[in-house]
Amino acid sequence: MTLKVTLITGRTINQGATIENKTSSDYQEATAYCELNSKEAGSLGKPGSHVRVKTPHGDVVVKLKENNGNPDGIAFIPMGPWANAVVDPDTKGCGMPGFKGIPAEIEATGDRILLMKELIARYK
Amino acid sequence: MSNVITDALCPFCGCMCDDITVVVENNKIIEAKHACKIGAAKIMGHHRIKAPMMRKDKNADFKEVSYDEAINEAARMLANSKRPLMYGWASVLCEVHKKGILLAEELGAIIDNTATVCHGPSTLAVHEKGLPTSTLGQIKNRADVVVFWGSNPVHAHPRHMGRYSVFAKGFFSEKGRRGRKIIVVDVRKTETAGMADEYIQVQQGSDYLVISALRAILAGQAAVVPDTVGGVPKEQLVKLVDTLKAARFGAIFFGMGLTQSMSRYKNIDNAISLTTELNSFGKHVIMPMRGHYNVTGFGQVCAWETGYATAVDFARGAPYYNPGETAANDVLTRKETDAAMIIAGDAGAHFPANSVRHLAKIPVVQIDPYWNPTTEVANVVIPVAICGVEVEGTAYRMDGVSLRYRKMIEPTHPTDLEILEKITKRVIEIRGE
Amino acid sequence: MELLIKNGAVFDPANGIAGDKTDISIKDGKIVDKVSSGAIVIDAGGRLVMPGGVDAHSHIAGAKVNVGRIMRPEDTRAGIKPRTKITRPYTGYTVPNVYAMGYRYAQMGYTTVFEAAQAIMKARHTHEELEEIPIIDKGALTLFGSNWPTMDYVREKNMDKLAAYVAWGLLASRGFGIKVVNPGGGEMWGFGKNVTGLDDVVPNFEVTPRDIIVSLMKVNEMLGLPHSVHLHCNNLGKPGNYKTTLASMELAKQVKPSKDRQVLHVTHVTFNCWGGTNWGDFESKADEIANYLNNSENVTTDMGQLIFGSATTMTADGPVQYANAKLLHAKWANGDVELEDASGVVPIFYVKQVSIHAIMWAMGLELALLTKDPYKVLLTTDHPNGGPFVNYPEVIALLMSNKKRQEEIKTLHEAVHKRTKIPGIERELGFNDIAIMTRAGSAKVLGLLDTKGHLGVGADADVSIYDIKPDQTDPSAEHAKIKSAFQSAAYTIKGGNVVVKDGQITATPMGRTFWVDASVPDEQKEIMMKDIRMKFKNYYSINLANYMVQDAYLTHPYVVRAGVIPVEVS
Amino acid sequence: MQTVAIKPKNGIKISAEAENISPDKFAGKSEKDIQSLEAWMGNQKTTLGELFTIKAEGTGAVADVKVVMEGDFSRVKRIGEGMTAGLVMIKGNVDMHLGAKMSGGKISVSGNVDSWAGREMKGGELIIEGNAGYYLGAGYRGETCGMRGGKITVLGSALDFLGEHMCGGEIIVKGNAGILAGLSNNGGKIVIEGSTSRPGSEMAKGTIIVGKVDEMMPVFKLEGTEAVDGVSYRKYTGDVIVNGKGVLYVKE
Repeated sequence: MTLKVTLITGRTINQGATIENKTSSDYQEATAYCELNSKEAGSLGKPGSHVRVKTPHGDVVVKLKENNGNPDGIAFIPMGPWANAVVDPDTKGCGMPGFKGIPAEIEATGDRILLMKELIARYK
Repeated sequence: MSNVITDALCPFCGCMCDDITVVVENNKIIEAKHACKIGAAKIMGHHRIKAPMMRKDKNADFKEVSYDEAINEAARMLANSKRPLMYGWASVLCEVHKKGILLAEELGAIIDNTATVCHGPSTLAVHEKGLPTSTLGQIKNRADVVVFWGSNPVHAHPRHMGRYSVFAKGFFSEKGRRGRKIIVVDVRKTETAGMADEYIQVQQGSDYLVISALRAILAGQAAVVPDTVGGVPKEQLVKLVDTLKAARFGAIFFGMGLTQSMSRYKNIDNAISLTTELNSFGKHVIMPMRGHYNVTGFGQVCAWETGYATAVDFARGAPYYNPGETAANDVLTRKETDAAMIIAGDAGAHFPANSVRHLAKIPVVQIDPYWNPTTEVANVVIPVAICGVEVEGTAYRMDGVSLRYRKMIEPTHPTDLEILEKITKRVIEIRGE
Repeated sequence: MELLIKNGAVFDPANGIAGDKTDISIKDGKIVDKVSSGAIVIDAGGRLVMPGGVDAHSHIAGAKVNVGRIMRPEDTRAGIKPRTKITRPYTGYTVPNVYAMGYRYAQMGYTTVFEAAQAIMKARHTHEELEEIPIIDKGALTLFGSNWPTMDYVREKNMDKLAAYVAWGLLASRGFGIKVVNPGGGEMWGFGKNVTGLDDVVPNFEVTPRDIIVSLMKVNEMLGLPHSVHLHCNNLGKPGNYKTTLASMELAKQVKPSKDRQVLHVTHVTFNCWGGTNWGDFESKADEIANYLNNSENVTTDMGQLIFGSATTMTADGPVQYANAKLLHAKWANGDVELEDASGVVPIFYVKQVSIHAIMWAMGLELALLTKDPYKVLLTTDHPNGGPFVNYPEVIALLMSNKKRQEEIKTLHEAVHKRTKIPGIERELGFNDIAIMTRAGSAKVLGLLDTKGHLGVGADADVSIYDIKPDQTDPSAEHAKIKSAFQSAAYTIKGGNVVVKDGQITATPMGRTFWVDASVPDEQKEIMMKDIRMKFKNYYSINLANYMVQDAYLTHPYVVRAGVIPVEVS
Repeated sequence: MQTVAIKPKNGIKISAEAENISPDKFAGKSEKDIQSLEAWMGNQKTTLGELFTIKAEGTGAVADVKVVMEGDFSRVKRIGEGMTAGLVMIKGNVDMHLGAKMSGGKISVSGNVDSWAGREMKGGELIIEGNAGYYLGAGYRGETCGMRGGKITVLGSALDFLGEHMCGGEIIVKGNAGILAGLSNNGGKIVIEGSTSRPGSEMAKGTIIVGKVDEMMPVFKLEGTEAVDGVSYRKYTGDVIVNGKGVLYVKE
């Protein structure tokens, strides 16, 4: 099934603690995931399973996580290269791309999560 | 040999905690007392890029080269550029910013800092409405109502609440947390929201409407406000206005929840007006929760040197400023940039894929201590010492208070300052040829 | 290097020279008796020669100036000039960048400028900017009027501790003197309140503005500081405030000066010589202030002249800025500093046809023209509050030409006739008066007359030459020529270097930063520091170890020594 | 009468700044003089002649100058900046700041224009047959006034912040507009025939007429219905926060 959500991206403490160590698996662990509340996450799979997040600007595979602070229809990915694979590049006349409030679709996938290097290699 | 440095400053976030005790043994930091998880991770350090590296083909592996070789190539790439971009500057000291701006002038470059994807919109709002604010100590000593709007200090500024805003005790606030009402406004219930006295959940993207509704209620015009605004019931808004009006000293801290959502800087513009209007009742201040420790410092240096806080275009020899036109992602999205220097900021990780795709197509120089996604799209990589740990100098806290960082250990790499000076010298030579 | 300026019509009031053809010899950055035949000769050709200009009150650096820049990109774009081989880019009009700040002062023949207010906690920022202002010598006055230690010691009537705190605060901020802004009001603004007069009691600290002003004047003289207390009066920006100003000036009688200068400098009088009770009956009482000055010897002032057009108001007087922003519906920046003071920044546009603005325009001029002794009224615009400093030549021309004033008055709101005395004032100042108001007087008020503001042997070789032949010019009639000559010096010589020629920057040497190192007995300091340590432990948001401005921020310091001396207090 | 025909020479990738493309700058100048007028491309100083093929015929006062541009100008900024009279006709798309600060004359564009078209416009007319970007007829950062006079017509749609800080003049959009149209309107007239969202925030004076509002600002007082040119509109006044006297009409 495909879940339609509004995607936001942002800081977390683990993202911060690994930010100067972006080649590490800790960084991937800290940033390559998508949070939904347990009800919505449950409709896609078990926590830890993989999901594909698709927006008009790209798609990315990340790990599914539960966070019941999220209301229905809100998905959260920590800021970083995985999140930025799908954010809105339009700076809206003021220099700031759309890192929050992006309409997105999420579905379960068997695909693996790309390593940071592989993710960036897609842009070359 | 062991050495203890007290009152050291943490070079991670805009809190710039200045009470860190660092224990050094044989030029290695073995302990960072009082630091939070994020700060300690930065201070304690980890894998560094060992030596300068270069490659022509971005799909090829890097080859280690000498600093002189890397500097020459960096200078050549930048000097040949018609539309160079110099981006980053968040995790270096003000002394480096000055050298960067001078090089931008020499090159006719655009210089922009990480605020462009962080609190850049806050600056745009300041152009519109000013900024009623104060130093953090005012809040610690006086605040009885504190609002976190679209900001999550538990994660992003872990010691903010303890040192300045929530638990801190002061002259007029001897009860600390017990004497303060904490309100969190956000689109999801964050850990910070979990600690608040009141949590107000706003529908994503509706902050602007909610702030306007609060202002209307404050102006005695509650009658025009609909029953629900941005997902918030009117009663809750009226109650919030009552709480704010009754405050002796109120403080609003805002974060990316406002700067990055729909309406962008207009959310902050509106929140600043709300703060100004609240000053008819009690004392109220508002402050952006600045991310990197010295992102504020770049804005300060850039403002006193160029008149503009960031996103300055030197193409025509005189500063020109217009985010939406001259900010990093504007020129990358338009594919105008034909060479880039990324320094002390990670465009590869923190810019939208669309911008990184363009960086992957043009010559890129990276100056940074660490291997990160920008390295993956770079042609020349110049590793440097870590400012604030291995290099002393100035930074500006989120409230604009400047402090001097101590050197904790001896650097193993040249400093950003030295590298920029050498690139500048070389650029002048090339241009003169 | 040696330099000889020949055939100048020299105005050097401190040395009694008023237009005489006098040669000026310069060696190693100083004025000397004579130079060798190898000296470079500048032939002034009968043109006007003065000591380099000295500005005792201008907002050129620090937190609030930068807030002004950040909130006003529309101002930054107003003064753009691209970089050249010698100069960095100029930007801004009311809030220029650091480079334009130095270049434009030098281009007007000014060589020394003092920033009028810095909070200790933000002094590092002030010095970062001062370090980047090219050419001119500079310094900064430090705010003491609402600091918690100040108020504690005033309440305790402990002048020894207060003196120790001031001395330490000057060291911490590398400041030059005591600035007092709306004393007590800065603390009260912490909760959005203000004092309304000299005798209001500041809650929790139980002191009055009167106590604060008098105590700081006492310790200023105890410490023998070069400058006096520099006061921005209470009630600034409120109709009727001239009474508060006069009452504050009265306080100067309670303290005897330790040096040959005033004990109180009351600044930017344009903003505090206001009569009336509201905006409807608003009128000028500059004549009352001038009258007071004519009958007293221990108070000096500066004009804070209003200039029509764009200005940016910036002051540590937080409450007045909030009131301004509300009145003008303008953007408002506020920047309170914990335990120390307040501040605010608000843009304004002064309009000739607005009665209040027209009356304010008259106030500065009335003050300067009705006060007999030009040593008592310095020429300032309280840059950029009354208007940017680049308009000093306009002010000079207005002071020297009644014709120009009358022409201007015709274009102003009619209130200028009824609510000011300016239309009937015929006095026209001469070059000597101007040299006092912009050089000798400023240097004397600052306590720097040994090296600044004159051209006698031993003075710093700061000289300006203007393209006017005083004996062939009638400033009254040729006011446009006067203005244009003062806008663009034929030569500015700073520390013996030619930095401006024909109005263009020719060199950008780094100037020095003046600060005062005042000593107090160690035991006195140690007792005071116990209190300070408590303040940091409990109230400041930073540690004491990170508070004081380090040497790194003054690469070209000039230290003036002072210290506790016996002082007679009546 | 003086006619100047301009075509781009090569594909321009890095934006050129060509504020010298203006009847005021061309009037009375020879073809050669026009070709040698300054232009910039990135940090390179160049001339109009280097960037464009320019043919000029005749001579005349500013009001008699007709500039005819054909081709892709989507990377050419500041065309017609500050012009006071004359005519600029563009067949193609243009970049940012078209007709900024213009006080007279007329510019017409057959294609799309990027952001800040008609920025701080004081008079004259701007006709855009395609779409407009952000900040149409708005101000510069920090200024209190955007457009003060003149008329802008967009046959297509416009993006966010249309007419921000407008102090006078008129903007007509036949299609839709982005969010916050007429923000801080202080006396201008804005007509959006299609839809917009959050119009009229902080509006103190002026009029905004819209076909459809996706999201209303919670700061307007409904005054009833009123017919404008025979069409029935809901009439609102506000923004109540600033005690605004602005009028917002929304089609029923």
